[in-house]
Amino acid sequence: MAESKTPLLDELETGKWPSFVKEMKQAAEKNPMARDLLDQLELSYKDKIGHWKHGGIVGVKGYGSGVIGRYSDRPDLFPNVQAFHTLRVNHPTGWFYKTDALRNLCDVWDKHGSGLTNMHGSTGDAILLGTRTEHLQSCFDDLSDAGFDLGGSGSALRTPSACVGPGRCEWACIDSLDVCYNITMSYQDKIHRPMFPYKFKIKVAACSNDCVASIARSDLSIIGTWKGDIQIDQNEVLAYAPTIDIQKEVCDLCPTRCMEWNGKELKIYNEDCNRCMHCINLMPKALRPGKEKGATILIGGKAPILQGALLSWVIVPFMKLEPPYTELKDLIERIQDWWDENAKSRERLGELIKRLGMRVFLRAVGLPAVPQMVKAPRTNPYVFFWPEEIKKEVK
Amino acid sequence: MAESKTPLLDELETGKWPSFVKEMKQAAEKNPMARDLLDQLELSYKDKIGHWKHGGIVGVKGYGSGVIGRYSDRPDLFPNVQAFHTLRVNHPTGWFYKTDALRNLCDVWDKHGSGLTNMHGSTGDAILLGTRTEHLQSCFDDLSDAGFDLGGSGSALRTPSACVGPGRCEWACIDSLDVCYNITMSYQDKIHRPMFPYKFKIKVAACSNDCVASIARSDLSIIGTWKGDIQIDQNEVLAYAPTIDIQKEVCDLCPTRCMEWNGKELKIYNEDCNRCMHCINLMPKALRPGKEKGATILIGGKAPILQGALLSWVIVPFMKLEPPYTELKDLIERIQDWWDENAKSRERLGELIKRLGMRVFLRAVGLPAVPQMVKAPRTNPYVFFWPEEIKKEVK
Amino acid sequence: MAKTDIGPPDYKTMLPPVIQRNYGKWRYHEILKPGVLMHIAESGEALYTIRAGSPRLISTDHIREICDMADKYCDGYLRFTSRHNIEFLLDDKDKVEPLIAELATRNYPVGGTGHAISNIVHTQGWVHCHTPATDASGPVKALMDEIYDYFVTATLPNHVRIALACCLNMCGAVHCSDIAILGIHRTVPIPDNARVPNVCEIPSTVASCPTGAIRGDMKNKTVTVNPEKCMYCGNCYTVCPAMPIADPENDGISIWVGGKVSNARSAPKFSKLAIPFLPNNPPRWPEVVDAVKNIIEVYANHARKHERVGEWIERVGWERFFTLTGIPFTDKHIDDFDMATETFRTSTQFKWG
Amino acid sequence: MAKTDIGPPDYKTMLPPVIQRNYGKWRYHEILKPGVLMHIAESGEALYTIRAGSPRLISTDHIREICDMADKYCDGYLRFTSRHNIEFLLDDKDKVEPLIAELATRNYPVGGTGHAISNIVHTQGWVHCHTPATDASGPVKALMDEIYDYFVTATLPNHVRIALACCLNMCGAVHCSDIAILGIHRTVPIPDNARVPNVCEIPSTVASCPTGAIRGDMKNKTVTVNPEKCMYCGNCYTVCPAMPIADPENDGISIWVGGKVSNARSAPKFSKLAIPFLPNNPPRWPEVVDAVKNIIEVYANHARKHERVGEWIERVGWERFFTLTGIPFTDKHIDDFDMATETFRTSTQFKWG
Ligand code: SRM
Ligand code: SRM
Ligand code: SRM
Ligand code: SRM
Ligand code: SF4
Ligand code: SF4
Ligand code: SF4
Ligand code: SF4
Ligand code: SF4
Ligand code: SF4
Ligand code: SF4
Ligand code: SF4
Repeated sequence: MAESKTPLLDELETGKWPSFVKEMKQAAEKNPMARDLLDQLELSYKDKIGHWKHGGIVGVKGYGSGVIGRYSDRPDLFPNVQAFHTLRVNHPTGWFYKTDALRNLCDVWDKHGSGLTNMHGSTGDAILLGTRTEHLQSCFDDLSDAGFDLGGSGSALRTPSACVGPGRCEWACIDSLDVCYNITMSYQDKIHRPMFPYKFKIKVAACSNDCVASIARSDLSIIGTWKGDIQIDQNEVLAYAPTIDIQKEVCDLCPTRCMEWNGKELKIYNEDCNRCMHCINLMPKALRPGKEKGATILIGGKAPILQGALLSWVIVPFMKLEPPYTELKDLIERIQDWWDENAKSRERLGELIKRLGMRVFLRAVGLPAVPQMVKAPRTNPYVFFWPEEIKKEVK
Repeated sequence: MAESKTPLLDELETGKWPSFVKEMKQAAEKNPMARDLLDQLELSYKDKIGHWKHGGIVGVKGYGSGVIGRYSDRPDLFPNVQAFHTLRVNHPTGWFYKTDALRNLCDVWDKHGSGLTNMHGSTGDAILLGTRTEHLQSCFDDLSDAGFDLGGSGSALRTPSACVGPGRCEWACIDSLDVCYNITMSYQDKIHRPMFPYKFKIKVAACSNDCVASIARSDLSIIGTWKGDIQIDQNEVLAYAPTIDIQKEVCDLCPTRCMEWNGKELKIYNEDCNRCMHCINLMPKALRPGKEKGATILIGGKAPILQGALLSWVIVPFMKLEPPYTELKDLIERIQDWWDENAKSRERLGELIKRLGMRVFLRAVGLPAVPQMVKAPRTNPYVFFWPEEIKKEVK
Repeated sequence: MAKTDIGPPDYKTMLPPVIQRNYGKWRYHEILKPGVLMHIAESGEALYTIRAGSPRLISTDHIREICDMADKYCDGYLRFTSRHNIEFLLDDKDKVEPLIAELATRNYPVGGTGHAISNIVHTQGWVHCHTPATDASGPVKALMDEIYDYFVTATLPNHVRIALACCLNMCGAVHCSDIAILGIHRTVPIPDNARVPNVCEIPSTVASCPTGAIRGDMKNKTVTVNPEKCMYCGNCYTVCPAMPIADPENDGISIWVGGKVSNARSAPKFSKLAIPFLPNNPPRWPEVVDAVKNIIEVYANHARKHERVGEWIERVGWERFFTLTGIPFTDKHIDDFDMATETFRTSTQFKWG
Repeated sequence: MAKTDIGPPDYKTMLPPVIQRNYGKWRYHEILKPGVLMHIAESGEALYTIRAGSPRLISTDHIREICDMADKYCDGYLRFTSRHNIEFLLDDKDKVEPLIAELATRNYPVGGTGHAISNIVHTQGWVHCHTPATDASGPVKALMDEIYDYFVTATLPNHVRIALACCLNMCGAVHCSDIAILGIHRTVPIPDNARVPNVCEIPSTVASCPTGAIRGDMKNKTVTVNPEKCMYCGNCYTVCPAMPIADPENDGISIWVGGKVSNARSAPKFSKLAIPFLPNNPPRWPEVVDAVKNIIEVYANHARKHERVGEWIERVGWERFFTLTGIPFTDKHIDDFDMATETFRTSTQFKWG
């Protein structure tokens, strides 16, 4: 047997966890792009450095986004990945697939690209990993015929994503899938034709467990919640008692300590509950969210570049969410308009608000200040007053 | 009876709380400066505005600090307060007085000033409230003869102050009075001759109850603490049980929840205790600080101007404090030297560290980084490495 | 010429003999009743402290009156506290009640210990400073008159520390008080272009502004203020006297709550904005007095034993605080200075009110 | 020409019939065993989910293999999770075990549910990106091989979410993970003065630097970097390709801990720095794998049931975390970016270690 060209990567074929190297080798068997990708990666493992150049601008007709350009810095050694662009394909909301749809996707990709994918990218797209410039348009055409479209990239609305929500989860307070799909369909233009100051991400979680990490990873987070009392089935509470130490595991870990358990009955002081989900998580048969359901809207979340990471901030404590989601979409548009008008290039929404002040933002988009927006009021005395609050100057 | 010249202030002579207006009137009876002060204050009450001009630079021979210059903006109406400067007199540490000393102070002040004082100013000085420029030197001379000296003002070390500590308090972990007095005497020059970038305040509290608010109000806070186990007298614990609900009032309020009470014995998991003082405060007969005593040193506290208020930060978790306090004073001097060399004009120590980074400060003053310095490690990935930590650049 | 740098009198010479004998050897204390502390030393000796309220701004005659009483009951020893109360120090138990009786005849309030409201730390105000946005002694007197009972009793959940500062310099160090009363300006300083060139240094004036609202106008040797960026802190006026900021109609008082200094139970914390603005209404500042009283009453009725104001609010939530006190929440409560984002709610955990 | 803006396929057409029938009407769920969820609808119908691990970087043939199984056992329905696992969706209980058996023969790990370690969210690394300081798929594979048992069981105090991002852009959004693995550069980018004038816009390059380390050099139409101010974030390189920052000897990995996203019990929190630097040591990054395993083991041994990593650390204190893990604390752990002072300890409340 010939000596392996990829001795370092070969070591990652062993071990119990599924191996991406096996995947690459599988693809490499029939695809020269995949073969060169594997070999270039081996070189990176040897050199401890990436071998890609800064991406150039490539794309498909009519779109400004959806493709990430990429070129090898060693085309001499790896000519098949000289150009190796990825396509971001918008996933069906909730990442649900029928196998026929998936197979179609695979066929298109074997025809046009490396045969390698990421299922999925961390924004949520199905990532088709690498093809030549000249394949981009035809690949897109075939994707479109197969019923797929590209996701966002660049200074655009990025592919929104949602937790599985009502598709499978008993805790869904909103229809995360429908909201996400509705937004996705309503804003196709914003996804495909970058016209914002920078990227804009939306994620929808149907309860505050936030299984789609929306609070950390989106400029606009929509998270399901409820008003009113947690619904209790006392018999089911009792049924959990043999397996769960209700006092210790439930009551003592309730962040607001608003629960009392006497061995027979569970009492919740609902006015103190902050709807953290913990008790419900532990006893799904016994406890259910309150009956009046809606969403908390938060904005500003993002990764650390430029000014440090931000978690999203509450701007609407409670909004009913029912199709056609007019109130939500009006708000999104007011927010994006204001951001668009005021942001510098490459300034995310959260950074803009940080720069101009929540006060200015709230007034601009017409939202009232409420205490739910803050952990605590300001500590510094650097308070601005609006001109109309001041008596005509007399000094 | 003639109509009062001070109808507004007169209203503050009534009511149960002792009246400063009565005090002013009492002084006004024999002192024209006090009389004009009263009348000018009445005008302020009428106009809702102060009537003092920005202070000028006045002082006594050889000193740059200790006097706050002040001039009326209506010398036409109130000629006796045309110039009305206050002297800041360094209080005996702990604000202890023998009456003879106090009487001497009063005599000097009746001779030279308005006869009005603040006992004390919020930095801790005995404030002699207002005299004419020409009285300053003679007043100082008489004060000096009476055994008093001026406190700090301007860009100087300010009058250090201390809680009553071992003078009366069973919880004193350090000799706050002696430390404070020692510092005061050692640094007379720094107090009287402003040569810093800005003010520098030191306050000493002998335990973490911090009865002198050092953590909020001083650039350098010295706060007593201990190592080792809280000393428990179980009989005295039992004796408190009828009057204090030990479970609820003590154990449940312990911030680290490191206490257990079974109705008979109190158990403290001392390795988890953060020495907050709460349990000791509630049961002084039963609980006492551990035996190994010392101080935590914190720096940077200040009011909001310029960049927002700061509470002091831990820089030395534990330092033994025994006369002549060499380790402490060496540290203070290293800190002040570094500040002096690096600060802009009017930049407090905390602001300088904020600007240059704790990392740079620690290295400059030779302190090791320890986890006690932070609530939590950094969340942003903007980490600097020192040149010696980097392999010779190879790119 | 007088001696310089002699420093303050040695405190050791000011300590009553009972303290000298038991210095650093105290065993425990009890609060015998409001304003009366008993400290027992390891030796068994007792020190009695009678704490009396003071307006802080006092005349020499008043000090002499205090001295008279200290001579009569305390062998001439007394002290002041870090909150400006007077403490009479006795070792003779039999003199405690007579002293209290004499203090009563002279209208000295005795109290301020334990779960009480002690003296209000405060500042100069219109009495002696050049930057105040309100008076200090006046609002303090008006308020203490109304909450006097909380000084002479100890009925609150924990002690309540109130402080007042007449401008943002915060000489009263109000920033960590249970309840803080802070004088604020609300209009932009107006540079006096005639005087600026003579009395001010342009670069330091520009640098004095926390929000970068001041620009140098080198041609005219003066400065200009951007009214959009100015939040009326007055720091430019401290640095440059030719930029007056006081404005009788718009100056006033803001109220802050929930700060603390001690490390007991919870860590020290800053006070947070409760009421952005109340008017200056001398001589008794009724709006301010009412607002503070309301906060105290709501705290007294809702906090648990030993909870400081800030600890209570953090347990029930700021949403609840605004509901319970009836104080309106406004956009001014939301921080917009440099670390504002740290105060924004980054969680779906909140209460409805 | 192909249709544009058709959007993704309608998810409703992808839902298995049992979901269509019970959409939004689920009553409760149980984890039958690691990797196997049973959701019961109000109608009484059951949905079974078998969760299988995936390397995420997969070939079309692999996808077809998954489809084959989904066709065989699930009527052709499956989904992927937000952490890139594969979920087979069944309504026929009898097919659950056969599917699991087939997955086993094909070496698909089944697990990742409940108090387990699920898949590692990660990024492109050397496979496809231009700014990585490390690889993504390699360290993930190396680590998952070693902590495999935590995927296929559920024995931890709570679930542990691990994420990896190969540069500070943090596409893996690692900033709120129980354990975050983050590629970092450690040397200053070197502007290629020949290329900068052609490929970079000077003002946006200058603006790209979070710490203001970059100055425009207008004369030479290039930029200079102040090495004292640069903390190697690489953002300038993102904006200006002529400022390469990668450095094989000094690039590597930092480890962050204690973040979370859910609002359960405690609010979402950022991960905090645990280990500032570990070397890139392909193909198996042993230092990184060991460091992460150590943290997991210490957590597993010390945390209480239901405590996430960050909740455990906050209860015992960061002092204790460093003691227990044996990780050295350095000046790099102390924040020195713009809101650093918020992280400094402003209290005497701390533990000795
Ligand atoms: C493919 C993907 C990583 C992956 O392997 O999954 C990715 C890859 C890149 N991201 Fe990302 N980001 C991806 C999700 C994210 C996320 C996670 C998320 O969306 O939930 C984040 C953090 C959340 C956020 O947006 O704040 C993220 C934060 C960034 C940033 C920093 C943005 C910021 O404001 O902090 C950059 C830098 C930039 O935009 O120039 C960036 C830039 C990039 C670029 C385009 C590199 C660049 O500088 O131009 C990468 C292209 C890699 C390549 O060659 O394919 N990527 N990026 C993810 C998108 C796949 C998808 O569409 O599903
Ligand atoms: C399938 C998935 C949603 C999706 O649309 O894809 C999902 C599904 C469920 N999550 Fe989740 N979560 C999923 C990602 C998340 C995430 C996001 C992430 O990991 O990036 C989070 C936030 C993580 C964080 O806080 O850092 C998340 C935090 C939770 C929690 C809160 C746990 C906690 O104590 O903090 C629960 C409640 C619980 O487990 O008791 C939960 C509970 C659940 C339940 C039990 C909900 C239900 O009744 O169906 C589901 C099965 C959980 C399980 O795996 O044991 N899910 N869940 C995601 C599976 C990812 C995976 O492959 O492992
Ligand atoms: C007299 C006193 C208030 C009082 O009535 O008790 C006082 C009065 C003044 N302070 Fe103060 N400060 C006084 C304690 C404080 C404190 C409290 C403390 O020391 O514990 C603080 C807050 C703590 C701190 O230093 O951060 C304080 C923070 C300021 C500041 C803001 C400094 C800062 O860096 O934030 C200024 C402004 C300045 O320095 O220009 C200031 C400035 C002033 C000036 C000198 C006005 C000025 O701008 O020049 C005031 C003179 C008033 C007058 O006419 O007499 N004063 N000042 C206190 C000193 C008496 C004494 O020596 O005992
Ligand atoms: C006399 C004085 C020290 C001095 O050197 O002057 C003092 C004396 C005592 N303090 Fe204090 N504290 C004094 C100012 C303070 C301050 C500073 C301040 O108010 O500006 C604080 C921090 C306030 C804060 O946290 O905002 C302070 C926080 C405490 C605490 C912590 C209370 C808490 O639960 O937060 C205790 C413990 C207690 O009361 O149980 C305490 C306890 C004590 C004890 C019981 C100590 C002892 O055993 O002697 C003393 C009698 C307390 C009482 O009044 O009930 N002392 N004490 C100060 C009296 C001021 C006054 O006239 O009212
Ligand atoms: S976020 Fe809530 S509703 Fe959505 S899948 Fe997770 S637990 Fe279910
Ligand atoms: S949801 Fe959270 S806060 Fe509400 S009762 Fe349950 S555990 Fe407590
Ligand atoms: S700080 Fe501590 S030692 Fe000093 S007086 Fe207060 S309680 Fe006593
Ligand atoms: S000092 Fe504080 S932390 Fe320590 S045991 Fe007592 S109450 Fe608990
Ligand atoms: S707070 Fe302001 S106005 Fe009041 S004394 Fe201090 S500097 Fe003067
Ligand atoms: S008042 Fe304050 S904010 Fe306004 S210009 Fe002056 S320094 Fe700047
Ligand atoms: S984290 Fe950085 S290196 Fe990794 S894919 Fe994202 S941009 Fe590229
Ligand atoms: S790497 Fe980051 S810190 Fe360094 S110069 Fe570039 S942008 Fe600035």
